[in-house]
Amino acid sequence: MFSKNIQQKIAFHIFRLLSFSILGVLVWILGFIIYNGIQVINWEFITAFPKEGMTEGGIFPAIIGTIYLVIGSMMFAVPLGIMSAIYISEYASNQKWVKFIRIMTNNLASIPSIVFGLFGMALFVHTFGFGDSILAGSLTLGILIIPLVIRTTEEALKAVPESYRLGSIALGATKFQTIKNVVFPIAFPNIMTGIILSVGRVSGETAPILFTVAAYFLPKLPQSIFDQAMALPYHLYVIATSGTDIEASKPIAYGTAFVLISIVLIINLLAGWIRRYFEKQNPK
Amino acid sequence: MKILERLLEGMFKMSSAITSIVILLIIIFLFKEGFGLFRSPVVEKGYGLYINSKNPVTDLNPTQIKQIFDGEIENWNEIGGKDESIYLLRFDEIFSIYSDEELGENYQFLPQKLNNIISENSNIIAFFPKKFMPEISSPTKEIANKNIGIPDFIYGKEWLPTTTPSPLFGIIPLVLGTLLVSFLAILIALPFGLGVAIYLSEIANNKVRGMIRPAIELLAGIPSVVYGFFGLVIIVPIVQKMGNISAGETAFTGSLILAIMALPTIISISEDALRNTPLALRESSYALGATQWQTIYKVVIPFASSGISAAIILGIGRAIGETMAVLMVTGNGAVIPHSIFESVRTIPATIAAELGEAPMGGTHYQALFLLGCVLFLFTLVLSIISEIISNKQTSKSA
Amino acid sequence: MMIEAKNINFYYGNFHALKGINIAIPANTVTALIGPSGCGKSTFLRLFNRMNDTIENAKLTGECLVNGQNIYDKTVQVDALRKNVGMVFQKPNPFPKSIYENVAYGLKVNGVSDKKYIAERVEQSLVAAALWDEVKDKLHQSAFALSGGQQQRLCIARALAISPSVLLMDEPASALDPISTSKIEELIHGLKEKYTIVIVTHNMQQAARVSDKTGFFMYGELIEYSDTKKMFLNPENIQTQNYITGRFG
Amino acid sequence: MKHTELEIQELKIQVKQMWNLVIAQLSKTKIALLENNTALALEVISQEKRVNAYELKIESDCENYIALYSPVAVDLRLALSLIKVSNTLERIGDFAEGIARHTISQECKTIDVKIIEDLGIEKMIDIVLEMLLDGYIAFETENTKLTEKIMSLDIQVDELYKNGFYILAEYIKENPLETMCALRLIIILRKVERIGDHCNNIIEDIVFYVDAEVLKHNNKTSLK
Repeated sequence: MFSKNIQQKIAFHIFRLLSFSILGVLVWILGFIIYNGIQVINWEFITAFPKEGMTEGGIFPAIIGTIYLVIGSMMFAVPLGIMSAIYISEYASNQKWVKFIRIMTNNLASIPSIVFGLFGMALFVHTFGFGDSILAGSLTLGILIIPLVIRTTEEALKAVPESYRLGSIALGATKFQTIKNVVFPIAFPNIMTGIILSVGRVSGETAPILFTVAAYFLPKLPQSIFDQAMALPYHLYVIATSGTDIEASKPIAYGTAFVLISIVLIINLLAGWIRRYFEKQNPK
Repeated sequence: MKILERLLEGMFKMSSAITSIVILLIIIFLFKEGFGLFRSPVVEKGYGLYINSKNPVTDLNPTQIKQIFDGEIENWNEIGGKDESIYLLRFDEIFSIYSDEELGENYQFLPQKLNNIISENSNIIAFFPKKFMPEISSPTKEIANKNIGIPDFIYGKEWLPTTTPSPLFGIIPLVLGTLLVSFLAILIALPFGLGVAIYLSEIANNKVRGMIRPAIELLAGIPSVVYGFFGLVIIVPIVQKMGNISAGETAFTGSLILAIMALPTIISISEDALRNTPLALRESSYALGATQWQTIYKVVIPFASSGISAAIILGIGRAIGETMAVLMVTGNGAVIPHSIFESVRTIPATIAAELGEAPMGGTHYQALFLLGCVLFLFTLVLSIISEIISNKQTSKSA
Repeated sequence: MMIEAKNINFYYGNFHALKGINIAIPANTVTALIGPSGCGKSTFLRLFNRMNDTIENAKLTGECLVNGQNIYDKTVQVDALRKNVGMVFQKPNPFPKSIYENVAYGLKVNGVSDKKYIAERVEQSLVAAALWDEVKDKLHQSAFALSGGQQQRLCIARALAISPSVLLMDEPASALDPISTSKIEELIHGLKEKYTIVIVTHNMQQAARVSDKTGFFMYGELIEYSDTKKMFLNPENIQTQNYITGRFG
Repeated sequence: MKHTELEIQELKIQVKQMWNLVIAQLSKTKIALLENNTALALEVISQEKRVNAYELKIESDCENYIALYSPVAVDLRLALSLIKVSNTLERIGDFAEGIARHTISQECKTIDVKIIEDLGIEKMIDIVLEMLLDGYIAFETENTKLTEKIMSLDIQVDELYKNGFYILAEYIKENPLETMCALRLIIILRKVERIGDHCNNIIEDIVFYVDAEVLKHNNKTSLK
């Protein structure tokens, strides 16, 4: 048997190795996509329509479609999510009700995204008759990220020290004034970070849009919210697995993956930057 | 002023109810569509299976029908009939027996010709649209077209949603595929994730932590379709070469990708749990002469065990529900897997792959919704379990 | 009498936190409430700007009068009451805004929009809180840039800005170092000309130093209430004596 | 200025006022004695009540100060020495009153003026007055450099007192009829000598307050 100090050394070295191999995995994935993708990326790739059965041209409509979906889902999920979080953490006095909502929110968060796709298809596409459309897709994605928005907002609100609320109330401010003037502004950077992270989530989700909005190929940009749209993740999926000529469209797939990864990277950097910026503004 | 406050509070309350309403709606829609399956007949709507009335067989279950039409069952005695070989008559074969003139311009003679065939062949089984069988007369007998039963779904060993005359919706291969891929993924991810969590929470200095944490966040942020793409282009060929198999799209490949995807969840939740171990506990262990490592595995890990279990369960939940990456790298063979180097198909991948082709409202469509229900229940149970476990953890720390 | 309590009983659920309290506090005095932890002194203090309202299962009987009016009367608006009865908390809790915004906050939420008036009040309040000279050149910097003691004086200034007549202080110096503490005490001493101050403190010496009258609480009861000098030289009640001499328990 | 400091100042002012009063009492007593001024003596007696009142007031203020402000270090020494100083000053006041009462009694009017001169009573009272004043200055300036001077003055007073004994013994032998009055003079001498001792105590208290040193019962010559 080794002495306890040598045991410790061995164990710690293994853990260190594991941890750095995580970095390795990340570098591998990113490196692979960036290395291959950067060779494809140019102005035309970003601004042109696909050509020749997706083996040439660009991914412009997919980018636009993803932007529409992000905006649409955020317009739906952000106000609702923030308001529910405010209710849960600031107003709700009935603990049972809060508990119920929290369980529901947690469960909603754990539901697989494909189930949201099914649900969106049944409710928005068929029952509401929106058809495969940006509206149906945005609503589905919106529902998907509501739990995320609620949770991050709630955590941000919870991180605001109780003493601020007391301080404000003691000065004769009403509950809403306290939330509006003190609690929300303090929590805002964290809420913002949460929202940005959910933008990342929305722009990468494929399963929920498979049957609610995504189109394989559209010759023109969507004209209204009732039109179908192309979307980046779906585009990557189809050209990687079921394009007309998978080998020929591989560069397009690399390029699309590169754009997707860039969105994720930018969003992570942005979120980190916002966090740090506001931390510097308000030390402590 | 007062009224405004009330109004706002009401608004907030309303929106907080939204999530609950959504869950309710999800349940309603999934189950409504899904359970429609059990109200659908085994044989496709509008079609019927017909046999000679002298044949003692009265009903067949979906598997038997499928086996008959696949030629796996060739004699009636295998399914409780007389010792006669089975004569299969599909709808299109009638046109090779009779010429178009014989059948009439609008196929008005078709029902009669069918009657003739069935009465002439006592060993026949015919699959025809009901409209050509206007009356069930003496020589012809329709096999009772029961609704698809719950056991057919739960115990069915085959998933063949598009075969005629009766598709098979057995979820066992899908469930096994899902569980195999998920558990294998967790098996790979767990030692890895736990090690990293321990390193981050107990050993690493702030600089290293500041490097690895963002990496993990980034890993969590990469869209699953990108993982799928990466798996397809990189991991699949590697597995193919290593395993020396014809196709690299296997359960193992899927597990590898899922393991990477589940890592961030496992790491961050178990790290939180480890970190929550009170300083006093650690210090008292140090004070007794334990090394840091002894303290970690004798004090910190046991204390954080329920948090770590919650992490594992959430990781499984994530893996079970993951769609795109799995869809792209597991090969999607809907058969009961016998080894990890075989192609498998998971529940979410099945939904994603097939829903596009399933006609709305049909049995296939309903079956896919039912799969959605199963998935929903799986994750619901897992999330409730992890909730219970993590509640235990918080009450311990309090 | 500025503040009066008449036969106050207060319950947290089944726990009888305050038992039949009667007290009358004259205007422009400093009254210290002392007693062991959990004796109810903070609970009692918070009754007077209804900070206990949000506690579930709490029950109050008896009358709390401020300026002769029962503040638990249905006609009393809580926000208006809190404007008149300011409060300073144990830990300095400035909002993460600028110094100026902190002091102006109470005015703004109470509907004051005249910029000039706000600026005047901010200056007056900071002067009254003996902070003006230290911060006048950095009014628009974050309040967190101030030291703990300065932050607490800022919180006092914030409370003063809305011109309360009563100032409740819940252990205002317990989180501060001795120098900051003595500055706060000086401030309290100076403020009593204009305000009626009730201060809860764990520190008996502090109570002795700053107050004119002292109330001693134990187990939810007001054991003794008299002039501070008398309390500390010759307390009437043996329990008070045991507590202030440290023989308690 | 902080309000704790204000409290201290208030205390000090009261003590100084008392001090001044006692000095005035002693000066008046001296004049009344030497000039046989009954009116002045009566004034001294009536003023004695004020001295007593000062003592009570200072004592209770010091008690409050200690109770409320829990002073430590120099503040504590000040409060403690002020209580003692006010006690001592009151005693000095008592002696002055005693001397004044002697003046009023008028029984010894016939005594030879010369003997009073021989005894040096005036000089003795002047010395104790100087001691009292020096003590006051020491307190006022919080400076103890006068300590040695005060102590040596006390020795002078003691010398004069001892001398006075012999002179009076001679005097009684020569004028047996005046024995009664001579004995009274002894008492006056004794009182003045006690005042000197008390002044000594005061400076000791001040040294305790300012330098935190205890001089009491030390060998006085060992000082510095």
